[in-house]
Amino acid sequence: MTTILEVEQLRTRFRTDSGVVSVVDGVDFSIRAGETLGVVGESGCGKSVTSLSIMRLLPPNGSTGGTIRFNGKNVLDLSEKEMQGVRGNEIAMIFQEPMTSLNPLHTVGKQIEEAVMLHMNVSKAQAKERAIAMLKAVGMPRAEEIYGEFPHQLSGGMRQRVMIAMAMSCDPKLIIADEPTTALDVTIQAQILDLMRDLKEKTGTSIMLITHDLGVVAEMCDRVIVMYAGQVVEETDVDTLFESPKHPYTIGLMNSIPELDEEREYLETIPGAVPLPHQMPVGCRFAPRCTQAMPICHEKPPELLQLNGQKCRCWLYEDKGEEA
Amino acid sequence: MKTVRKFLRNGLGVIGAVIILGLIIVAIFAPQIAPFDPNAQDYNKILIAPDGEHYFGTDDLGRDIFSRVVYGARISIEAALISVGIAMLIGVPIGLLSGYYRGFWDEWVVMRSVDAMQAFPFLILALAISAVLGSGFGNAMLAIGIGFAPAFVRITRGQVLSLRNMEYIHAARSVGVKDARIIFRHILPNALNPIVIQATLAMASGIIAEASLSYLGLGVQPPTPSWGSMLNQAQTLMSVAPYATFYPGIAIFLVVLGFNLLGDGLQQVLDPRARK
Amino acid sequence: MMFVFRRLLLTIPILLLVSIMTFSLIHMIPGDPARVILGQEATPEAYQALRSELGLDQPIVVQYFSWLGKVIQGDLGISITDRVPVSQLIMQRLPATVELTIGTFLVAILIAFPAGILAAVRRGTWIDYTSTFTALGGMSIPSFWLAMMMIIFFAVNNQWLPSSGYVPFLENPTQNLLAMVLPCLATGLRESAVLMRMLRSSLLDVVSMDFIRTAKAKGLNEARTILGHALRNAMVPVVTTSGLMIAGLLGGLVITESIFSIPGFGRLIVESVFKRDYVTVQGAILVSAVLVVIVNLAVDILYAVIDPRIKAGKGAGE
Amino acid sequence: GGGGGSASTDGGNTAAPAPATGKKVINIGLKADPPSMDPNSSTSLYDRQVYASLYDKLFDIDTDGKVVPMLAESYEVTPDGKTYTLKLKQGVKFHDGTDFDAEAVKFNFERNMTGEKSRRKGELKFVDSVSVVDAHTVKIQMKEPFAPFLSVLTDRSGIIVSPKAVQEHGEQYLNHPVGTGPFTFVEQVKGDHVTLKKNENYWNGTVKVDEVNYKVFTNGTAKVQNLRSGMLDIIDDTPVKEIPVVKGDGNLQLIAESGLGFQGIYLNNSRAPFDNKFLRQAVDRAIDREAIVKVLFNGYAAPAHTAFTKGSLAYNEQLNTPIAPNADEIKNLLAQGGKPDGFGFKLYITTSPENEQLGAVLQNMLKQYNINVTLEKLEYGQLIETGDKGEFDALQLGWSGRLDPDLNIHDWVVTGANNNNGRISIPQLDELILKARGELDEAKRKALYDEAAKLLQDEAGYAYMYHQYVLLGMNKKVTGFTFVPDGIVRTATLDKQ
Amino acid sequence: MTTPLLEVKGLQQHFPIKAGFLKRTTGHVKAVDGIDLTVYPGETLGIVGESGCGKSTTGRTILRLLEPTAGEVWFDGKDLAKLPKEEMRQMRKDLQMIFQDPYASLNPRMTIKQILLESLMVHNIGTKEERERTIEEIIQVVGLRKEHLNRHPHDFSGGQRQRIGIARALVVKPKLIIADEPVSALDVSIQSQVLNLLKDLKKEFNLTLMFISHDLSVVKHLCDRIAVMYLGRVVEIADKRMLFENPSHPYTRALLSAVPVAKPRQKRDRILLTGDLPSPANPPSGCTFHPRCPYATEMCKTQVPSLSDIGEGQLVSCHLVQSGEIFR
Ligand SMILES: Nc1ncnc2c1ncn2[C@@H]1O[C@H](COP(=O)(O)OP(=O)(O)OP(=O)(O)O)[C@@H](O)[C@H]1O
Ligand SMILES: Nc1ncnc2c1ncn2[C@@H]1O[C@H](COP(=O)(O)OP(=O)(O)OP(=O)(O)O)[C@@H](O)[C@H]1O
Ligand SMILES: [Mg+2]
Ligand SMILES: [Mg+2]
Repeated sequence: MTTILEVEQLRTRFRTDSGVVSVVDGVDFSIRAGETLGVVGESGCGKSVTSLSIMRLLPPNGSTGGTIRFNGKNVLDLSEKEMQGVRGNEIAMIFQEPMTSLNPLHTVGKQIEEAVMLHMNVSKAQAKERAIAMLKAVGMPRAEEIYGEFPHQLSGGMRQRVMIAMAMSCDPKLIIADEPTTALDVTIQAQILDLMRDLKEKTGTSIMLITHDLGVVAEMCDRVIVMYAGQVVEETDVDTLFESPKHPYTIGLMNSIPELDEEREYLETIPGAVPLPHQMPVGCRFAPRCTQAMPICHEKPPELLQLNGQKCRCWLYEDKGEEA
Repeated sequence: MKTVRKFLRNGLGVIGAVIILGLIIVAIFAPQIAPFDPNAQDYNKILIAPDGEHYFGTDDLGRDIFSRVVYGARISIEAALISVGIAMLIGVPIGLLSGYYRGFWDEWVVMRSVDAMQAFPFLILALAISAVLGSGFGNAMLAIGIGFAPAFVRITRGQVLSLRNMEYIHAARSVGVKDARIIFRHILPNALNPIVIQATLAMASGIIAEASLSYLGLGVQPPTPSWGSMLNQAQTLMSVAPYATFYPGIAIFLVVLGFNLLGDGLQQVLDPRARK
Repeated sequence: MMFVFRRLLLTIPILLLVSIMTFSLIHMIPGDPARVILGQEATPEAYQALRSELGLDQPIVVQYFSWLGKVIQGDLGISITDRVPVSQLIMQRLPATVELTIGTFLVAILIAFPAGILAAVRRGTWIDYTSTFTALGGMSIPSFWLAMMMIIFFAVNNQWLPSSGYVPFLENPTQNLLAMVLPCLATGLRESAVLMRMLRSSLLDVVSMDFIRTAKAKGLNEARTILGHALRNAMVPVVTTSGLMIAGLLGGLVITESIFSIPGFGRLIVESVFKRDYVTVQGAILVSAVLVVIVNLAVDILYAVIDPRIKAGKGAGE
Repeated sequence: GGGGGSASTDGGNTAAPAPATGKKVINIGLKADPPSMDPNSSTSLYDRQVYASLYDKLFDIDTDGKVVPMLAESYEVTPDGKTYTLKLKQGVKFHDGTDFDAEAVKFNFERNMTGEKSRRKGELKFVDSVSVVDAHTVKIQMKEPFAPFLSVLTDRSGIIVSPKAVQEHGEQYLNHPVGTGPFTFVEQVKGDHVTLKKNENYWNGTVKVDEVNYKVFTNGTAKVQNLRSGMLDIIDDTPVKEIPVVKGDGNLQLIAESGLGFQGIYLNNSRAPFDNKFLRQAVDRAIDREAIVKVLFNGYAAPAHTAFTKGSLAYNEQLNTPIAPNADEIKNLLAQGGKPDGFGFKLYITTSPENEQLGAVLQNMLKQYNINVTLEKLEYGQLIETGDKGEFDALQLGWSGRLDPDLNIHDWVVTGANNNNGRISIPQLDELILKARGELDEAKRKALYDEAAKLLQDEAGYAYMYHQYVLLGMNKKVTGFTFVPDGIVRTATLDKQ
Repeated sequence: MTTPLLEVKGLQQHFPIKAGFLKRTTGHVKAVDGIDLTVYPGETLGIVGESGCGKSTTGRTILRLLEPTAGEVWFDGKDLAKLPKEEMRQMRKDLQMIFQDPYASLNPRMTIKQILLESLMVHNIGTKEERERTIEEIIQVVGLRKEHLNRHPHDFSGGQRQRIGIARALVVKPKLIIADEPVSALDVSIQSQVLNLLKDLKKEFNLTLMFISHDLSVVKHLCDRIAVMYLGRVVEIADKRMLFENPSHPYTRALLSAVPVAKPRQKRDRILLTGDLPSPANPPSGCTFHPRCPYATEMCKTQVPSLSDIGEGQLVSCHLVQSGEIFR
């Protein structure tokens, strides 16, 4: 399988009132053609910032370093104009809030059409046709009517379908879905995940699926990266992740979630809270919350180690692995 | 403290604060700063253009314009504080009660009255009120204050409406806190930021309104040096002594700018909507 | 159009309140209209005669209702001092004010839109700071002082533009326009500052919204994102402000009108207040309130045009 | 001077309408709106400016301030001063084509004397009856002799309007005025302008201009600007501060003449502190009239100490010349008045900037003698009412002035008279003035007024301060102008080059 | 069985929909449309359901933070729904609430001390010293320290704030606590801390809890009995074990099957519901679930099912289950 996206040493900083903060700090990962990569981690660990860095859609106070190689070229070297040709065309995005991600003043159809016209060099009529076809493809009933409707006339689930239709409309090679179902109810989430899986199978697009729900990861993903405080702490395929997670954070995370099909008197907890971006610990960023922390953990940041197909950023595995 | 630091980083707001601070200092130390008695008339020195002795020249009664401008700072500060104070005294409680209890009074009495008052052109309303009350500084302030009150009713009420559905208000109610305490301990302090911002901006308008009323002849009583009444008098001198118009106007401009900058700065720091 | 109709119904209590407030305010002003009309030459008999002629000896409530009764039939009454129908007085004065309002508004928009958009798009740059500072400066200039300064510079010292001398447009278009330049600039500059700030902050609000990110993620360039997606969304508060501004200008150009000797509507009200011509004041303020109401109505209709959610009753502006 | 010459060459806004139509138009700037075109109900000075074009009067004032016949051809008075017989001009027609005749005069008198809305009743209260002798002769019967009578007929009470128009328009006559004057009414836009056009059949010579426009300019500077730019040809009143501008402009001329009126302060004789004659005197003596005239008017006003101005029958230069304040005298007066350490009072003034300045100057002058003046501004209407009710210490209000001395003094000082806001009540003074009113012999009359003035000065019942000037600004292109002391511009003879 | 602590009968909460500029009521959002619930002393009753089904409204209406449209709320022998305002206010000592959003439920202008003291003060509990002691104790009970008392809410993380919210509810020693999604705004690692705390407190103070959540696994972890809500009504109530082992209402089953499980490769029969939650302003006729129900019959479209016992205290509101046609 070919690698379509390769992110190396991605570093994203923001200028803020309390100085420059490094929110994504040396993130490496790659996505292969046709695969679904899950990105999990708690709120604020830099998942969305990573995805926006790839799209170069950071707010003006943000800046990005490292390389993001998409189809061989470094996205960070492209001119803004070239980048506009990539967005929506080769890489498309789906966002968390279907309520607010659509322009309330334009019809649904127009918003899909706009992307099509922009990238596909077609007439307006053809664009409309394509938009309707896409609406049908995402399972919208009454696609022709919905085409002329405004977002507020649709329910949350339908809006998210519209977002997906829009993302798929130019046959992108990669879709970045940033928590596409978090705002939806479970029964609707099930519908949307189902749809995404179907579409992916049909078109072979790669998906970068950002989520904090391990259940969603288990259902959807081929491989997973676990992020903590702006860094990748573990990377592995999905089965390994659930069978033998390595990083204490990953382990803690898994054990702290109550499960439907097993009964536990007490949940495991990870003490403390995620450090703030401008107050990162010197050593391992997880060390202050880690029950297995050793002196070195507080002194020196660990590297991302390669442990036969699995990667882990932890001093515990220092002897067992090699540097990634 | 964080707010203060944040504010200090807001350049324009700080400039505004400095201007107003300067104005306050000038107002307090007017007797020390002003080289002449602001009301002393020297008929041998009528309409002298600005020079080393009379920095801003003299007016048609031979009074030193610089000294008058300096003393005028006092009136301006008072105008700003008193008119807005009155407006808040009227508007904030009404807004609080009306927004908290809603219902018929809120909808059909308070809000319709506010609508009606805001259907009047502001200056006309202030003019009519001050015509009723008679001219004079206090009455002008009352007139402007009444004129501004609806804006405070609106903004306070708007705040209350959004706050009364906040979870911590429900929390207070569920704990069994009485209405009065909820209104004054829980809602008011949290509604204060936009009110303070509005107050700052209203002070800017208050100064302009005082000047406008004075310009129309209904301001302070002579010979009190208010910038507005100085302009009123100087307008007869427009072609012979433009400087007499210039300096009081610049003074008004600066102070209003100060309040506007400060208000804007506060908004950036205090208003969660603008904070993003 | 049920919507418009209901909206109109709602204005009835407001208009009633406005009329009551006007009536009581003017009647509370010390100084008897009869006295004012008669001036220094009054004899006591003439004074009494005039009072009863004006109906001033009747109970105040009676006076109000007899006035109101006429107003409902479309008769604003006869001016106490001028002895002409108030409606005629108003019609004579409105054109100048309407023209001034339009001119002011044009000046305001022409400055505010480019400046506001630029400041929002280039947020945090020197362009933004400069325009914000300039706008705050513009808002801080007392417009009557600006008017005086403009007269001194353009008319007294240089005689480039007339400082006054309004003639109706139809009578002499060139002269009319020339005479309008300074007044429109003097008020327009300030209004443009208000509008620009509104537009800027509203655009900034919109630009930080998710759907703008969506638009960019589609590959739209900045210009198309701003003009195609952000601007229209940012219009709601701008339209509100514009509406309030136009409404305010229609009755509130008193000082500009008197400095530039323009026979406008605002001046009519002020003159009538001073003359205690309460019939005219009431009529004029009622008309100005009606104008406010009409402008608000227009604004509401505009909202519905801008924002499809409004028609569905899911108010976006609330 | 002369630098402003560019103004008149600036074709862009110089009387633009004139070349376009080839009409000769004279534009006259007025300080305030003329409220009524009906002399019967008029109370405004600005009305009178327009009436000069629209109407003729039975009598007029000549340049020397003498009463001369106008619509009257000649008149006779019986020696007891109680019957006037007026012969009227023949062949005069109203603008509506009806004839001016004795019936019209009788109609007008009766309308003025008895009309429900008449504001002329006061002036004509001594007229008993008016009868038509023949088509061009009327006889006026007086109740008692009234010396100012003819002088009254030089003003609004002497204006003869078309009876037909009055009957036709009734209440609305004021918006459809019809007179015999050199111009006929076209339109009035309240608050902005009155337009009149040439009366082609004017009885008193050919009218040379086609149109007269009276335009309202409340802002003095703007008015002068428009005079300079040629938009206006004449302005009724040049703000003192703008005089240098007018004088400095080679195209303009300033006509500065003493008017008929006076300005001063009502001291409330009926209540403390000014029920005390010495305190009144102290204030009166402490006012430095010369300084006021110099500072506030740059010399374009005359110091006043009586109600009479130059040109008036009762003018007495010596009496009218104020005495310069003398500190010792004032101190003395204060001591006599029981306030050796000074006192304070409240002075009501109007809201105009000029009046405020006057107030500030007075305040400053009196302060030197420990007399503390608190100023309070009242809007004009309120000021009049406050004066009427007598609820004040002191109040600044003057009079625009009339030619006959009686009209300048009677109402102000006679016990209980209309404008006697100061509540002056000096029996001896009342007697003198009433006597003067019935006295037809000018010399005797003058002597009575001299005595009255002296008495009034001694009592300091009203503190006269200055006589205002008529300050007409005029473009030099305007010709045919003659100044008449009432300050009203007669347009009949005007022309424009 | 013991006597219930709280008994809710036929509770309704209809919000008027005001439309048009005259603000006329054009309809009602039937947020809660006839609910019966019982809570026994010492138990934890869970309420689950999808967003907008009326969970929070139920909680708030029971506490009279919203005036109920109809129904009875029996607590301690009194019908809360009919209690005069002042009596209700005093009653609040026994009924407390924990809110969803830890960021919005604490007054940002008050210190933690002030927040906690206020509860005691309004009910005149204890002397000044006693109150201080009480809050010092309670703050430690929820895992914070005394020093924290003088800080403002913004100095705390979400999890800590939720602890404060819990402390506020506990400090007056209430008989019943209604917790409205107390953990759904928290990160998973924090969520588990709070859940564990609640579990501890339950034991320590023998709390009676009504726990509202949309997260089935959380409810399952904490609760003894569970009520499933759909569109303003309770469709199923059962003992936890019963509910998960034998879910009976078609909606309950769909809901359970839709929850993604952290077990890759595990293939499950998922019941995919079609369509979205209908609007409570215009609920479907009959059984409100019928348009989305794969088993719906004609009867379901017309007849409103009632909640009835299908054995072992499992109450289900479904015609088909009751008649034994499905899942029996
Ligand atoms: N424009 C910005 N300026 C400053 N800091 C920012 C900005 N945008 C994001 N951050 C910070 O970057 C960090 C990572 O944010 P990000 O949105 O990527 O988190 P996330 O993992 O997507 O979390 P969530 O699950 O809540 O979406 C956060 O601490 C956030 O506060
Ligand atoms: N004050 C109110 N006025 C009108 N409608 C309301 C009000 N509060 C809630 N609703 C409506 O009532 C219904 C139920 O709302 P409620 O908040 O109880 O749902 P919920 O089950 O708690 O949902 P969530 O999981 O999103 O918190 C929703 O449709 C909501 O829009
Ligand atoms: Mg995110
Ligand atoms: Mg809820």
